[in-house]
Amino acid sequence: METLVGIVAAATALIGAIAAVTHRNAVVGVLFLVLNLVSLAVFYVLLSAPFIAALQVILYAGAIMVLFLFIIMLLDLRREEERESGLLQKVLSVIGGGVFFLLLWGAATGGAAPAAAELPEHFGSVESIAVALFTTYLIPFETISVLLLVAMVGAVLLTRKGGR
Amino acid sequence: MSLVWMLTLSTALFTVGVLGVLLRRNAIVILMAVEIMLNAANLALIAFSRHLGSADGQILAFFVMTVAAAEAAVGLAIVLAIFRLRKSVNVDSLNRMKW
Amino acid sequence: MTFAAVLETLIKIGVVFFVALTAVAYLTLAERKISGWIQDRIGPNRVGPWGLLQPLADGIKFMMKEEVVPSYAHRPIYMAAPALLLISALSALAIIPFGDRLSLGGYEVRLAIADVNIGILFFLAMSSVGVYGIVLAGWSSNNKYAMLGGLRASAQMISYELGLGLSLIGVLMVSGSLRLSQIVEQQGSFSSWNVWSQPLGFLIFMVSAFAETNRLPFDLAEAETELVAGYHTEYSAIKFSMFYMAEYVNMITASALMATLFFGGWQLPFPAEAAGVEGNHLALLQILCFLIKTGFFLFVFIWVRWTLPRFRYDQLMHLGWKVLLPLALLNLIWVGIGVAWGWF
Amino acid sequence: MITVLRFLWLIPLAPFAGAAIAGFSGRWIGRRGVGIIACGSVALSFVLSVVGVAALSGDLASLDALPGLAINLEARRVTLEVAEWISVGGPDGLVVSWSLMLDPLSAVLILVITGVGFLIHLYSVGYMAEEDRGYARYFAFLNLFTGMMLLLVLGASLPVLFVGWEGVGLCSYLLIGFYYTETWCADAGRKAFIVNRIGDAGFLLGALTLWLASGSLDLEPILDGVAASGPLREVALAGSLLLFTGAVGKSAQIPLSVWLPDAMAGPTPVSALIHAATMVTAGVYLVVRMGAVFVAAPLALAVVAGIGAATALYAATIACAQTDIKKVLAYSTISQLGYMFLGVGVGAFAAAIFHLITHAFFKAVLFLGAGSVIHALHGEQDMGRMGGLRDRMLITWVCMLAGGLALAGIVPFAGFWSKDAILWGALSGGHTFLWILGLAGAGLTAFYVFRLLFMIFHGKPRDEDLVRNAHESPYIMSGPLLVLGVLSLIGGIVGLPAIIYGGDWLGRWLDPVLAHAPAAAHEGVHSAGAEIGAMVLSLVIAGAGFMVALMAYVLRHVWAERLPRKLEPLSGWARAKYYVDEFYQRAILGPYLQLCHIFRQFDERAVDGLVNAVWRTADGVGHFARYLQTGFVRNYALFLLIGAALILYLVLP
Repeated sequence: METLVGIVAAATALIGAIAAVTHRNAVVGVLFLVLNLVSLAVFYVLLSAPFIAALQVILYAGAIMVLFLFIIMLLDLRREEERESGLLQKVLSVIGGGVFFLLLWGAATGGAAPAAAELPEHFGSVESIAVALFTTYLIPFETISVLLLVAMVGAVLLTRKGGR
Repeated sequence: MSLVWMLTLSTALFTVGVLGVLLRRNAIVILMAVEIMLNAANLALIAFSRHLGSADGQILAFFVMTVAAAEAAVGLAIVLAIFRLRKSVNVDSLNRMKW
Repeated sequence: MTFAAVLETLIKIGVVFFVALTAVAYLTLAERKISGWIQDRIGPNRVGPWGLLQPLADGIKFMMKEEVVPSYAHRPIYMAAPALLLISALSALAIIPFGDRLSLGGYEVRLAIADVNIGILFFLAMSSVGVYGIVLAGWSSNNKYAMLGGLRASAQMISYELGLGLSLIGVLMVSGSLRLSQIVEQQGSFSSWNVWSQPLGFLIFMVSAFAETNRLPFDLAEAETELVAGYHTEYSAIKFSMFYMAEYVNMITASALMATLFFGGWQLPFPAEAAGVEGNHLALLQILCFLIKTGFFLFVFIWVRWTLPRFRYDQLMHLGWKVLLPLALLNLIWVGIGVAWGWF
Repeated sequence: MITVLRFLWLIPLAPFAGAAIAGFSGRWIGRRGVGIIACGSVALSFVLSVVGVAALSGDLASLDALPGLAINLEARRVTLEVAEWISVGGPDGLVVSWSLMLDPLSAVLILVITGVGFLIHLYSVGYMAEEDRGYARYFAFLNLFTGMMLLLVLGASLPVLFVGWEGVGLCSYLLIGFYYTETWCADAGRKAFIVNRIGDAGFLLGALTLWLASGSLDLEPILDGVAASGPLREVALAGSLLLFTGAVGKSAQIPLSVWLPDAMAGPTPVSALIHAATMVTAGVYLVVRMGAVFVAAPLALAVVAGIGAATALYAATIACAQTDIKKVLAYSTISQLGYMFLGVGVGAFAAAIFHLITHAFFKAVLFLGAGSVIHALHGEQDMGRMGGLRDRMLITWVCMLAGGLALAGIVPFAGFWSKDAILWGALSGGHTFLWILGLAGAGLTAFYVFRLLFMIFHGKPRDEDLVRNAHESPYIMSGPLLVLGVLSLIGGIVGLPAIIYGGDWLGRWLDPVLAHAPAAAHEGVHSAGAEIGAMVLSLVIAGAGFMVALMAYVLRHVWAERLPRKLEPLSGWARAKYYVDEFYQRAILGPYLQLCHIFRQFDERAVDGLVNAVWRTADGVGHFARYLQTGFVRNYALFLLIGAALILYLVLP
């Protein structure tokens, strides 16, 4: 059952990603990306990370992608015709991408993976993550909050109309 | 659902993202491709986390998501500013910063 | 997962959906009746006794109407949007525990479709996915009223999700769990209902819930007088009814959550021993109790709708960001102090 | 009463606080507030000083139990450690504290500084009243100066002393350049600062020399240690001469005297306080304070005496030829400081301090009187245009007359006793030649001071328009003048010599501090008759100076008209200040500028050439490399990808 779900999720994730970057209509692209994100969330549940999965849906699908959608709608890019890329760029990109995939895949799967470890109790639960977040990773966590603040101020400043 | 399969999927998604950045001209789509790459990395992190039985990977994924949110906010704000200036989000129209 | 577990879940889904959708149908009637009562008129009274068959008639009418798709609409998205909205609304119902457990011939049934350990996060996730339905409906209609309505609605929902989430954290701090059944159990006695310890949190949650469901006084998205009907201007027939169903399902979810998070859920307001019932009788009593609480909040929803005027959009945003958000933080500090000192 | 000494730190703190308040909030508390704060803080400091000195003169033995206080009964010295400052190298390393020391010497000086300082603050309120800008700034600097001077005098270790030393230098710079919009004022400030820095370098080196030898920067171990034979005694000559360099700079002695006349660019009360009464005497204070070190090196004492006597005479001759009222007083100050150094050099420490005190009184009154005149004449400083002001400015005239008589050394004014004590010290110490120089200087002093008075107050106005509207200054200015005038008259009472049945209170008060002063030399003259004779002689010489001035400027005797012409080229040189500034300009600044020019050439040709070569190379390379920069983001991304793939390939096992 889980394998079946995994295969379906993998397929949708891949299809969603490919469609997201290739579809001419950016809105549809965003929707496919959401599909991809939600399938990845399914993966996270399967990989005992329900908290991250919920975050994936709330944060990524619920906030970031809506922001994308907003911007696309705001700019009304539906009719934007996209000219073709240069041929050299295209060929080199595809070749480079292919080589890169092979190399990365080789790097990721080539070495002998360590044996799968036993999962501790409450693995991936909100409590365990929260404890690690507020002890071991406290400083990165606080830094991230500063980063978010800076990004927010930056975004507000960048998008302010007129007077600067 | 072995680690190898997860990493394969992650690599594939990452490559899709890379190709998206390389081949598309729409700045928003490029940002979306970047998000795909980040997600591919997240998938790898979570797969490893599960495989090694350590929560660190999940926490890193959490951080990646937060950074992605910040990146999207600023990135889209930049796209918006560019659009106001150029009436276009085509990144190839932004080639003024050369010699 | 055993076959029995799958079957049990499927049955629970069926029952909940049946009850929820029926409730939706009769909520429309209730809304019209109550509004009639508030406005000192009669309300629907022609179909069936006291208009009781009116929802049925409405349903049939919706199904028989002609489907109109605007010619410049983005067809696939136009079709998918209401479904997306309704699906996310209905999914959110899955985590609500409507009773403790029922014993059916020795087989224990937990009275919630999915009592997952990230229950509240699931609710938030579903409500954020719901935004898509509205945005896409507005966008794909290719109509400026619809578009504006969609943008308004989504901005509103995103804004109020913050206040909603923050007011929830107070509850989570007290219960120490995201699992709804645990939150309910923690409010075992009448005096330990969360509403007593954090009335401010409840108020914020309620106001935010009103905004989340796009109900008056926050129905800016479909403000008839200025936007015709907002994001569903172009929709007709069954797709139009799906929007309405989603709205009412969201109301049910929100009411049920208010009851669950702040008013002890299915817990009786007095010790069960006092009632002198146990076993399945007790379970049924608890379900009844839950339904009464939820029903009360549904009534409040309708009551408010017909009582308060609509906000202006800037007022709405002001309320969300500059009033509710700081208040929610205040509530958080209050709860934090309370938890640290061991008051609740 | 005696526990008051624990609050010694309040004495310098009060003016510091005043400076902070006046400086930072002068805009809000208004001119009146600034005046009250500034005068009040110094007055407070004065009262505290009086109480502190009274406590010091009491029974010190009971103080031992108090924390932070160290008592040296023998030297009547109370040391208070306020806070730790520097602590390096563990317990055996260098430890410097903010510690203050009150002993009879510093007691005398804090009384003078705060007393005269307060009077001058009060006077300034009137003098600066018409100043539009910088009123609060002026008083903040003045207060800061007072605090720094007190720190200098009270400092119980060389670094603390040095902080005060530099602090007064800074305030001097700030106040000389008070009218900083005038280029020449700003230049004068810089000149003062730079010349002082030359001396300060000597001070620092001297302090470090003493530290190397003694292992401590505190005054007490150095002064006690130098008496015994040891490393400290061996460096005594070098250390004392280096310290003396600092004193020469601060007290404007030859060869670093050039800054003081220029320093008159500041407001006149500043000249009175800083450049006459207090700061410039810091050099004398330093030498007296470190007297034990100087005594350990007789050659150093001889150098001090020689430079002092030379400066006294040299500056007096210049003063005779100046026409600017403040310039005359400035050279007079240099000359009188020379007398003080002469006194120190011949071992008459108490006499030097005595002269320091009386000089503070009469020079302050002369400067303030001059300020009053300048104020009345709306900024005119040229004596050549004055005259006949006596009737219009009676109080000023009387006060300046008292100050002038004191300066000229006419009995019984304060200056007579103190100058005579110094001259007697020289004679009795066997330094007959120096004594003759001093006597000659005394005659010149009498001449120029009466020349000054006559030119301002007597005869007919040389510039009617200027003098017509002159009027007496307000009471807030004439009040301090009167007080200081009275002090000039009776100030000598503290040090009346035993020979005329005086108490020599000052000498006895200072005795514990000056125990190390050398005994009178054998070959000197010691008889009481000789002392009386020397007094009479100096009085006669002063009288002669007075007569010359009287004939030249009041009676207008014929030969007096011819005298300057007969003395050419000496008088011309004196008028031109012996071309010292010009000499420095040519002999030091010229070669220095030449050297700078050479370095500049090196910088422009060699260093810049190298830098230019770098950018030219980079520019040339970039000219070709820029074709790689297409301006298309996705090209860059492609390069990035290729690079990443390469790295992956390289790191793959």
